[in-house]
Amino acid sequence: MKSSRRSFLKIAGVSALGLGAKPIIDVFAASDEHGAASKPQTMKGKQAFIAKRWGMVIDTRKLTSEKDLEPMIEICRKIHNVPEFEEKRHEIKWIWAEEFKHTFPTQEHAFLDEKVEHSSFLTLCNHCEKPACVRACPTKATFKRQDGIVIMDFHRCIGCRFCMAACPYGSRSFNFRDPRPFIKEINLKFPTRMKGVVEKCNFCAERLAVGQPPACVEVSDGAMIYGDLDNPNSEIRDVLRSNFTIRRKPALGAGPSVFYIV
Amino acid sequence: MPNNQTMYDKGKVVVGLCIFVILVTFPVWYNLGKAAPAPELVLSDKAKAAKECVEETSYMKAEHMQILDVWRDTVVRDAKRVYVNSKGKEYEMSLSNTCLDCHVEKAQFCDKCHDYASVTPYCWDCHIDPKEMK
Amino acid sequence: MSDVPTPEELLSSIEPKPSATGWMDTPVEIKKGMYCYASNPKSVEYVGLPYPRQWNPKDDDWQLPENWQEIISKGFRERLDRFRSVKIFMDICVRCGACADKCHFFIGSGDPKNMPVLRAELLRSVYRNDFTTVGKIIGSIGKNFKKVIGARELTLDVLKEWWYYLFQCSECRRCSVFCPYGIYTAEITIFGRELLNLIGLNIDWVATPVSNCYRTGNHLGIQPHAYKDMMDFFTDDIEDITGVRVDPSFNRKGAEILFITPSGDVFADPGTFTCMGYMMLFHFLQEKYGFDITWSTYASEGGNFGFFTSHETMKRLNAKMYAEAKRLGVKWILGGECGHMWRIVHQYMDTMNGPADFLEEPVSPITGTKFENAKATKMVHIAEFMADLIKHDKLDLDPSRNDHLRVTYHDSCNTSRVMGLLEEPRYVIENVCNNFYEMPVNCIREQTFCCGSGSGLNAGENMELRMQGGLPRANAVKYVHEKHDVNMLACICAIDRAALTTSMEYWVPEVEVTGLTEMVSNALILPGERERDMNLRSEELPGMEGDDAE
Amino acid sequence: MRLNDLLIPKKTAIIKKWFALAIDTYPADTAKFLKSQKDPFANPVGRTIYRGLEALFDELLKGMDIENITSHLDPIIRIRAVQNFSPSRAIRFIFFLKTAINKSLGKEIFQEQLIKDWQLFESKIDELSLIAFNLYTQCKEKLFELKANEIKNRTFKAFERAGLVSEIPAEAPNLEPINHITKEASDDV
Amino acid sequence: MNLNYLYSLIVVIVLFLLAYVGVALPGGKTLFGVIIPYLAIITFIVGFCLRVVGWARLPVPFRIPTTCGQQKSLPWIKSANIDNPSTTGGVILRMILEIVFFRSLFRNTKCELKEGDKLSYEWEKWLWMGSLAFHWAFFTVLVRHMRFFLEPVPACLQLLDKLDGFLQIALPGLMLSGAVLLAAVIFLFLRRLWIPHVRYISLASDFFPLFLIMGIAITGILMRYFTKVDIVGIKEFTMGLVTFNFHIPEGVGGLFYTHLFFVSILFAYFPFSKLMHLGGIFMSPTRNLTTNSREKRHANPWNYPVKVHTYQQYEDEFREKMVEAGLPVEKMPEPEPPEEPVAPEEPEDSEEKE
Repeated sequence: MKSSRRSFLKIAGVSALGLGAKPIIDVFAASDEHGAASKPQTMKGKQAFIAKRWGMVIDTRKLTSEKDLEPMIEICRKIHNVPEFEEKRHEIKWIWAEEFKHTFPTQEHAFLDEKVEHSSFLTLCNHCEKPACVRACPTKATFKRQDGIVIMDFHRCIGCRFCMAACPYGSRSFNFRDPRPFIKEINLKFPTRMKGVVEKCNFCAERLAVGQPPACVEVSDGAMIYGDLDNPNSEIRDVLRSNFTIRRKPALGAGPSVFYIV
Repeated sequence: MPNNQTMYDKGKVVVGLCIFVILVTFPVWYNLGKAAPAPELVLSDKAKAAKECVEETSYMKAEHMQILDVWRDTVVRDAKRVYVNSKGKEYEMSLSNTCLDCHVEKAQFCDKCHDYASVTPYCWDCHIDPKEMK
Repeated sequence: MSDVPTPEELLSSIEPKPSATGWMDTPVEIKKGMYCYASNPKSVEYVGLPYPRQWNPKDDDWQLPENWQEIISKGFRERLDRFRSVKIFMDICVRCGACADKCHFFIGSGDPKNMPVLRAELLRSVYRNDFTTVGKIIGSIGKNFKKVIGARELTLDVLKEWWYYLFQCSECRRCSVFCPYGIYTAEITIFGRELLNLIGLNIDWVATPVSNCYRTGNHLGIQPHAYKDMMDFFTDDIEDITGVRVDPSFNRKGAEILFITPSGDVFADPGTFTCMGYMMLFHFLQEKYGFDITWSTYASEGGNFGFFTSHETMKRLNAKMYAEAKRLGVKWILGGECGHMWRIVHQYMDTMNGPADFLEEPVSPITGTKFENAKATKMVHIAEFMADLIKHDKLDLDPSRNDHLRVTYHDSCNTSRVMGLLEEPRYVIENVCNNFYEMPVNCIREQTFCCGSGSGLNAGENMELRMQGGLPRANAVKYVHEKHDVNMLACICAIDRAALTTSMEYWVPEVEVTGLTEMVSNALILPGERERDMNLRSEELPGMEGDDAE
Repeated sequence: MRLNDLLIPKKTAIIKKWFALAIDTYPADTAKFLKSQKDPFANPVGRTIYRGLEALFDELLKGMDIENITSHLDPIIRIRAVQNFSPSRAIRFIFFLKTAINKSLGKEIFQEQLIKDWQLFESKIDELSLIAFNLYTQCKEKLFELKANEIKNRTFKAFERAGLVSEIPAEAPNLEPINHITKEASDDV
Repeated sequence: MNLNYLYSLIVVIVLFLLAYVGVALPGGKTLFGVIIPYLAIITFIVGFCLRVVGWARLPVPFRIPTTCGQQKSLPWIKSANIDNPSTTGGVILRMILEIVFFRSLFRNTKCELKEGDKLSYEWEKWLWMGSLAFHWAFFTVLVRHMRFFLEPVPACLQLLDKLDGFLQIALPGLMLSGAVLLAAVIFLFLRRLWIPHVRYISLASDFFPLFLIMGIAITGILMRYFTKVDIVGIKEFTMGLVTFNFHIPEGVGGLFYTHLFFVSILFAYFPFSKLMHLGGIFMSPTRNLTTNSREKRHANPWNYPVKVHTYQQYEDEFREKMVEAGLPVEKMPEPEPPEEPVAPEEPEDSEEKE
């Protein structure tokens, strides 16, 4: 009785402030009377990898054939429960192989090395500095984390697909069908998505949080380097210093965080 | 003078009232002969051993959805994955990996009450119940 | 500066500002020009209605019978037991206010007690007090609580308020169209007036026509020979205008059809021109198709002022129609242009004085059309009848004779909201004249505004009230007059013809009022007629006057 | 600086105020309805008054065309004449224009160089009230005339036409007799 | 100034305190949780039926429907089958539209003269929309609450929940109906307060149900979104009520009992108040009758004979004059007995005057 009366008074106060206020968080934040000694807290795991701006370099010289790309694509598919649809238009892409002319359309010209022209390039979300998708999203389901990762909150996605229209790299896919039956082997540790939701590469945020590198980097056998772009002493900055790299569609000004050594 | 015993449009009125009474008392007929006690939760051994969830049981009963909601927001949006409860104990904020670790039987634990109260949270649209996948 | 009173303050020293008290605390003030004179005791006595006496609404003492409260209370109870409508309308109003601004008397007067919901509340408050459990319980707790639940005792002041406002309702039922439960304020007014009738609180403009109709068959008390004289005069007039002599028959046994129209058409301008119209139409049909119709001096009143005082009186007056049809042995009855006559014919006559099994199902002898919608009552509206004739091309019409008219049409409350007679008169008008303009849509058809003088309120002494009530209608007429130069307002109701004439004269003097049949007969080419240079009003027809010279 | 230069920019405010004051002569519960309902057919009283006041104000600014003034004032007075106001109350709204201007312009109009203008304007308002007085009387007369004539129009006129009410004819009865009482009488003769 | 709303507000506040404090007293939970709800529902059902039966016992002496469209007459004129229904089917449609969509309120239009004299019509929709939102939301909320009274919960209710909560915002998921109900009831209240002529006609008994429903909505919303209650415990309790197997839940606070008490009061108050319009609208003789009054005779059970002025009496009074005017009569006047020269004298007099 006592506690319910107290909570009622609190509620009365909250409701007086306006029912539209973010009540859930407020209640949670103020839930001290539930017999707790101190306020519960949340924090990052101790082993978590932390960076100011995550970035990636893909050394295309080491990934010469389509076959070379497969392990990365496969591992991503596996750990993120990416479904495989037969129909091309239903395809869900997190990391995938792309032709040169699609990867670097501005670099294409008639006299291109044939080898280059016909080889495949590994493409994924660029985790842009100024992501167009984030601006397009009406519900803030897509947002840029403090560490530079452009990530999706699938709970919030309403499937409007504005982000897909906004993304210049085609890094986003929409679930036209319920994906679950099309996942070969489900990874129980990672959620699937549902019909009507957009998805994309999350830079393996869940792995970084527990001190593991992105899965594709792990299996790339050194062809992919990741690290903090903001840290001049990082490995990735070393690689960028010592190699000529290009980015996809730089003229758009989105500022991709994925670099290619060609 | 109108007779007080007569009822005009008797058929229609009686049918209408019958429908009304049946609708209003529908729950009584629907549940007739059925007792509908609250479901009893079956706790897994691990849960029993743990004695307490991430917070007090009474709090969890009323607020588990709030906790889960905060968890998912904190994990996804703030990249924080560790929950320190009011007693200072740490947990990974994960439905699949923390909650279901103890409450292994979703059907026995979650669904029972949810079904009883006719609540259909959409957690399971994406998150996976390991039991279900077998 | 501040010591000097403002103009508004000065004004309130001459006359206080309208009070801002709740309606229950605002006592009724019986104002001149807003009420009709009390009934002449002789009229009340003649028809055997209760408590005939000389009284004056302006007096404090209304000379009520000593046990008037008991009489009303008993009457109230009786009627609650007899009319489901009344009981339900007392019980279920939620006071949503949808009706409030629909009443022409409220719109025109600004008196909040003229809102239909409040008019009904005047009675409902007493109902709550005397006839509901809650009211009785609350009342026994304390008088002050009564007001909270909207209940009050029936005091003399309340009674006066009833009388004042129940005779400021023309029973047009426009409010009922907008009420989500169809609450029919007219029914409540009828009911309230019945109660007042029980203690002799009638108005003269109702009581005297009632007794006249009862005795002579028409509301003015014109005796049969004078009735015939009037008709003879019309015959002469028609001959003057058309060169054709019509020959109406009266009280003729064995005729196929009996014609009944309101007596206003026979005795009051401009209804008389409509009456001439009927005579010419029937003559035309008789000459061309052998149409066989008779008028009656006994049932010479279609209108029924009894309706404005009690159901019983209405029945007593209405009984003549079937009785006469039976006596003359006609097949069916044709009804003229009238509003409340048709309300009664449509909704009450068969129930009260039927079944009319001595009549036949009406069939037009000319076109063979069966009027199935009048199968039981056996009475056909002249607009339906004429529309059918025109559709079958049975009338020889020259609409150009009405070219000087720019016509708009006023739907009478009764024919529109009781019968739904909307298209027939329009069809007729469009076939007899070339310039027809509708008023704005929220003023016509089922949303039509009342003339402001219905239900026995078209007396002379309450002219201000009538003008207030007539304002919304006149305002719409004024709009079409200014926009389309409309100069003629057509209608199919005798009270409209009388009341709108006055109302137009005050509000829109450029517009005259006509009946439908008058327009038809102006356009109708009678066999053997001479070139017409005059209309039925003996006014020269513009454009036709030159014909003589040629 | 002329008075009109002050009045014209404030026109809408003055008219609104004037209208509000005029409408406040109705019961409070109705006044709001009259003010807010914009439908000219559902609210002829409010709309007519508003449009009338607007036009009158324009006329006062321009000059005093009696004919125009009358035509704008007439619809308002016509309504107020049947609304059970005392004559003073029915017409008093005209003077509310002074209050409305005072309230909208305040001290500005008491500037010395405007005094003449203002005096002139006030006398225009007085003039207006006199016209209103005429119109009001005419309306009342009309009402009485209607009352008096109605019975005659609706019954006696018809009877008279039919010759059922015998009045001494002005002309010699050389016309054909038009009703049968006289007809019979003449037959007898 | 109409202060009726204050009385109602005070009553509702008193009721609130009564329940809130009452449940803390010994036996209070049984009283507010079991006894009062039972009494309320019994009062509601019995009272409602008695009221309707009471109405049904009253005759409908005349057929007086309001016609809002063209009648059925000549075959080539299109009649308005719904607004002027001459058939039972039409009446049923009319009633459905009236009851489900408030067609009469919908009819409200107003027009405005724009730019000189251009007429434009506007649909006056606020009352219609407000009341429609209110009634539908209330109905939905009521149906949704069936999940507490049915076990297993039928799939259709789950579907309704899904539809109602389709926005999937807030947690627990926001139910639109609840929010709409509260918004609409507040609108209806403010409307009564703000529109002067509606305020003028409003009684305390108009405000009372509004406040009561507001109280129900607010306590419900508080419980669902803010204070949280043990839903399973409550369902056990409510299921106990419908299976007559009472079970007072532990740890359920005063708010729940207040909610329940408000609902009980509303149910119990229902049959004695204007809320009976729920039943009355079905019985309204201006809406539920066919308009074919001239086609089919409607019988009045208490139709009684009245005194009429018969043709015989009429002819007896006016016979001479009728004969003289050439009107046919049933019985020719007997030759005047010579000792009674009164009647024929009159014409002689007039002849002499001539």
